[in-house]
Amino acid sequence: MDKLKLQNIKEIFAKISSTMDDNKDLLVELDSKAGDGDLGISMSAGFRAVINSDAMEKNNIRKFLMSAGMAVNEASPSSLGTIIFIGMIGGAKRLGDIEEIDARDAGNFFLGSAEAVMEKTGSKPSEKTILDSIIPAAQSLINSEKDLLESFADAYEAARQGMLATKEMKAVHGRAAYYQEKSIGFQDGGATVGMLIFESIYKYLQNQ
Amino acid sequence: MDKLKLQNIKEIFAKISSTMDDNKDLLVELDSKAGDGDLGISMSAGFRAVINSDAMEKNNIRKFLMSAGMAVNEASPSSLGTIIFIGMIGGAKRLGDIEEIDARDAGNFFLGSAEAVMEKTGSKPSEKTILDSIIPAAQSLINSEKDLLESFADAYEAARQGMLATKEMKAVHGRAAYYQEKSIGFQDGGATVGMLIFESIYKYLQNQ
Amino acid sequence: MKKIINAPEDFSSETVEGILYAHPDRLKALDGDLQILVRADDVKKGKVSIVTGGGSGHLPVFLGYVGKGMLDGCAVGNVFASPSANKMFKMIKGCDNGAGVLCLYGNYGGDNMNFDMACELSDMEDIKTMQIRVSDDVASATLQEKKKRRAVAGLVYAWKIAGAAADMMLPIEEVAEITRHALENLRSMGVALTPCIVPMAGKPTFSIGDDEMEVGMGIHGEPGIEVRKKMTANETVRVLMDKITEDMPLFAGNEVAVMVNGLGGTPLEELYICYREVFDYLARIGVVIYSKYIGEFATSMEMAGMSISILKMDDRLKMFLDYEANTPFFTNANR
Amino acid sequence: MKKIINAPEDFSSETVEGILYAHPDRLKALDGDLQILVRADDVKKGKVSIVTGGGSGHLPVFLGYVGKGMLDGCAVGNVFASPSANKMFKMIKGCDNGAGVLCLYGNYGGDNMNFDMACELSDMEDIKTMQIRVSDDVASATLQEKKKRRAVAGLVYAWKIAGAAADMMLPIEEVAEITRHALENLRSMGVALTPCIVPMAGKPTFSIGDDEMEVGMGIHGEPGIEVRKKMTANETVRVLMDKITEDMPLFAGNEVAVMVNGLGGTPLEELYICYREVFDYLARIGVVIYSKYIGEFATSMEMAGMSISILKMDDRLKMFLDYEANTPFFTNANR
Ligand SMILES: Nc1ncnc2c1ncn2[C@@H]1O[C@H](COP(=O)(O)OP(=O)(O)O)[C@@H](O)[C@H]1O
Ligand SMILES: Nc1ncnc2c1ncn2[C@@H]1O[C@H](COP(=O)(O)OP(=O)(O)O)[C@@H](O)[C@H]1O
Ligand SMILES: [Mg+2]
Ligand SMILES: [Mg+2]
Ligand SMILES: [Mg+2]
Ligand SMILES: [Mg+2]
Repeated sequence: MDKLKLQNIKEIFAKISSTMDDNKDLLVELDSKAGDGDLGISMSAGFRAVINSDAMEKNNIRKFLMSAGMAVNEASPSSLGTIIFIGMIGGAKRLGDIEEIDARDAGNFFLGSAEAVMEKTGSKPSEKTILDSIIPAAQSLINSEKDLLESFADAYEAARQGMLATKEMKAVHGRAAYYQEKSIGFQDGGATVGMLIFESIYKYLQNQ
Repeated sequence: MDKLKLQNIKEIFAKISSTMDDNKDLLVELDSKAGDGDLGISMSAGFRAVINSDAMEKNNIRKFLMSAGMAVNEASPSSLGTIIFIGMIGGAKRLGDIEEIDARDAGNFFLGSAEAVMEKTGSKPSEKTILDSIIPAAQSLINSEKDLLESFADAYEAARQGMLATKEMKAVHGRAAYYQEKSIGFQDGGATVGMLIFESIYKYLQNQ
Repeated sequence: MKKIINAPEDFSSETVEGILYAHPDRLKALDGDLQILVRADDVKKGKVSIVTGGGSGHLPVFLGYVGKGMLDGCAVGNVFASPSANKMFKMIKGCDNGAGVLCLYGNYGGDNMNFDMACELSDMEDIKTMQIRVSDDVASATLQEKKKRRAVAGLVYAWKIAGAAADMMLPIEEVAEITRHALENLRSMGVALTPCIVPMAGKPTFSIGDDEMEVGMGIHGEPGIEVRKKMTANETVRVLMDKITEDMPLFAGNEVAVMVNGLGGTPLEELYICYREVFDYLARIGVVIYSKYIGEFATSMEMAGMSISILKMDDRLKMFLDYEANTPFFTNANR
Repeated sequence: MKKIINAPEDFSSETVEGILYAHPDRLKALDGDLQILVRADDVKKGKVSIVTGGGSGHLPVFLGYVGKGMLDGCAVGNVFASPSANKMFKMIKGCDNGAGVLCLYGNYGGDNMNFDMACELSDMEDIKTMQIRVSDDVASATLQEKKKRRAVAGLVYAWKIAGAAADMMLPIEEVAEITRHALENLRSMGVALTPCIVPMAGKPTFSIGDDEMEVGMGIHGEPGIEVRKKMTANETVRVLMDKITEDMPLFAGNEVAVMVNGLGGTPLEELYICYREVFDYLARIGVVIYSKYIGEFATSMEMAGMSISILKMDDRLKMFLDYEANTPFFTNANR
């Protein structure tokens, strides 16, 4: 497979949903270090809502991504749900009306997402957020010359490295910001969610 | 000494006040078994108020007892303070304008007190209250043929016996009534206060 | 002891001082005595006076209901302790308008005795008094022994009705009659989840397991009917409503006023969750809610728990219930 | 978890149902959606709409202020969680009277982002919106970074002023201008003695020693400035007032509105004990109290603690503050 069709994207969301379920406790734990500990519950609920929403009936990638974003926003009762929603709307706009997605398109989607989040919330890379895993992965996709599976293998690794790098960062946004210097040393929960999204896509592709 | 003058009575109240201070913890403990545990604090405050009140300036036994009763009522934030107040008003009325008190007069004072309490609150002997130590002591005084000191020695003993007898009784009044059968087995705090009043008078007389 | 207070012994007097600082146009201390609160606004000439008294620690009960269409005066005791007969007497005397004074208070030992004495003292000065004791708590004695029952949040309805009747310039006998009529149609019961701490004592009024609730608890921590494993809000409401309606049967078509009262430490959200089930419970038996109060009306400081009061309505009671009441702590202007 | 609730996941929706059962003449769910509450009574034609949104668990904040002279609508999230942008958008659309909609809400990450998105959606449908974020908590950031400050009970003053201005039929620009003017003159700060428990999480939001208080705590349990050994009420008030007046200096002759707000688990007595010291504190520096609110206005469920808000008054603000407000949870009819 070298391009993702609407059906693949829907299946990827199902995979992301089960990954979030599997990692609920880990996310709760990470978010408890310098947050309110709801991240696992929120992500699990948010992505499960997508696969139960009317997004699944859309017959166009852009529309699917937009209503999937709305579903996450509706169902996930915490900030990252809103941030993912903002990102999905921004990414979908960047994609426009497209029938299939290759690695570079996917990279553009994620970069568009990150840019929308940065524009709307004022966050930047290196501020210990989901951006720190998403942006390196998006860039890796955009620059990739490899096939789809290998491109996503690289992106997954880039996301993982970005996530690990958040350990050294000081939180500036959200509740974690209250902890200031004390937030240093802990891996960011949101960046972990970013990594898990790429892990899900890579594992989905492996099984095709 | 075979009669108590106003000055003696004032000194007796000082003695009662110090007895209540000394027995504060005991009274708190007894009242905690089937009540709210404030009896020690309440009695200590109530009788201390008497010796700091303008009752001490009265030059007539009846007036002294009446305003001492008011002082107890004002300063002791619990039921027994009010009951003692009712008793003291009733007892003082019974005494009328009298210059000196002998054992029989004292007995009449206490019986008048008890009757006022029974009339106003509907309580009767054997209902596990202060009446159970006061009434036997009052009767002992009224029937006594001995001198003042010995009469009060007997009254003190009668009060003590009456107090001990409350162990077997079931509470009908105040908070203890909520405990019903469970109140059996514990000595009543109010009856203990009655005994302590007679103990104070007896000890005062011994030192004269 | 997690309280925001100064010296425990100043708790009551500083509370009253704070209230007087805040509402000098509405309340005043008679002759500067912080234990005797009376209205500072204009009271109708020749009106029957409605007064009460009781311990501190129950705000808005007692003194929070002093104001237009409610109470004329209140004697304030220490935490959970009756004020003295002498304070009550001075308060009665200060409130008398010549039309008689109705002492309307909760049925508690100390308050009963002190009001008895205060009324005797008043009598000696030719002040006409009447006494009515509120006994709305169905959990505190059987129906046969109704007179032994203690008071809980139903007090507020008693003052509302009596206060309105007095403000309508009815004579004292009629004020007393309508008040007694209301009390016959009034029942309450509550549950407590946590104790509270009397500042001077410094320790909890009772102890209760983490997964238990005390059903039928009094507002000073008096034991209730039974300690039960924690129930859901709906179960709790049903237990209370069953007991209330067993005591005072309600039939389809009856109209009631409902109060869901928080004891101090229970969030307003939970009171509305309870009201939701009260509403459904009454709907199931065809009873119509004429009026409702949901909030904190009679508390035990920081105690967690709630009580339900039901006043069975008729056309006469409606008139008095709807009448304007306005105190710094209570108004029906937004009901 | 000592709560009177049913299933934890139903906490917010059952609260709203209870509120709708109780006040059907005042509030309604837009299209039956329990997350979108709007006024059910008559709203003046052509009036600017004032709306808000935020998580549950803060009653009377947020939805308790929907009513005459205050808010027109409120989007309701789960406990301590923002409602979605889509709910906000529907709420804005449902409240619009053609004169524009002012979104006036607390400065919290989730709410900010969702209101931004909701206003974009509104813009696409040609609904004019403006946004003002309330940042009254002096403990949450320095004066230089005032925009980063979160909101606490000062929200109520913001709605009071904006709601009055809108009800006086001022155009949206003027409503926004007077609201911003009020916010410039508004400061708050609080302390917490105990955490609260989010029903779904089932465990306390933070932990704190038995003899400690968290100074500067936010209403979701956000850390404050420091954890201190417990202070007396007077010391606590002085710490808060010092910090507030350092941020917004007050001078002899200034007039202020004061709110002493309970966080949910603190008895009203304690709030009056605190008010007593606020009064003395202001008297010492010659500042006059023009108006006061003492009670529970913005809570964190059963959290024990309190906050003080100070609004520096001028003649313009007085007019808006005194204007009639009447919601099922709030009225100034008895102040
Ligand atoms: N402005 C922002 N931009 C990007 N990511 C953010 C921003 N604010 C917070 N986050 C991410 O959100 C995560 C916390 O999400 P969540 O637990 O849903 O928030 P909360 O419970 O505080 O509402 C953080 O770990 C961080 O990665
Ligand atoms: N009606 C009554 N008549 C006589 N004594 C009473 C009566 N009611 C209570 N008592 C006495 O009062 C005592 C309790 O007093 P106290 O602790 O002051 O009461 P409370 O704290 O319940 O107000 C009881 O031990 C009992 O002896
Ligand atoms: Mg979180
Ligand atoms: Mg959260
Ligand atoms: Mg006692
Ligand atoms: Mg007591």
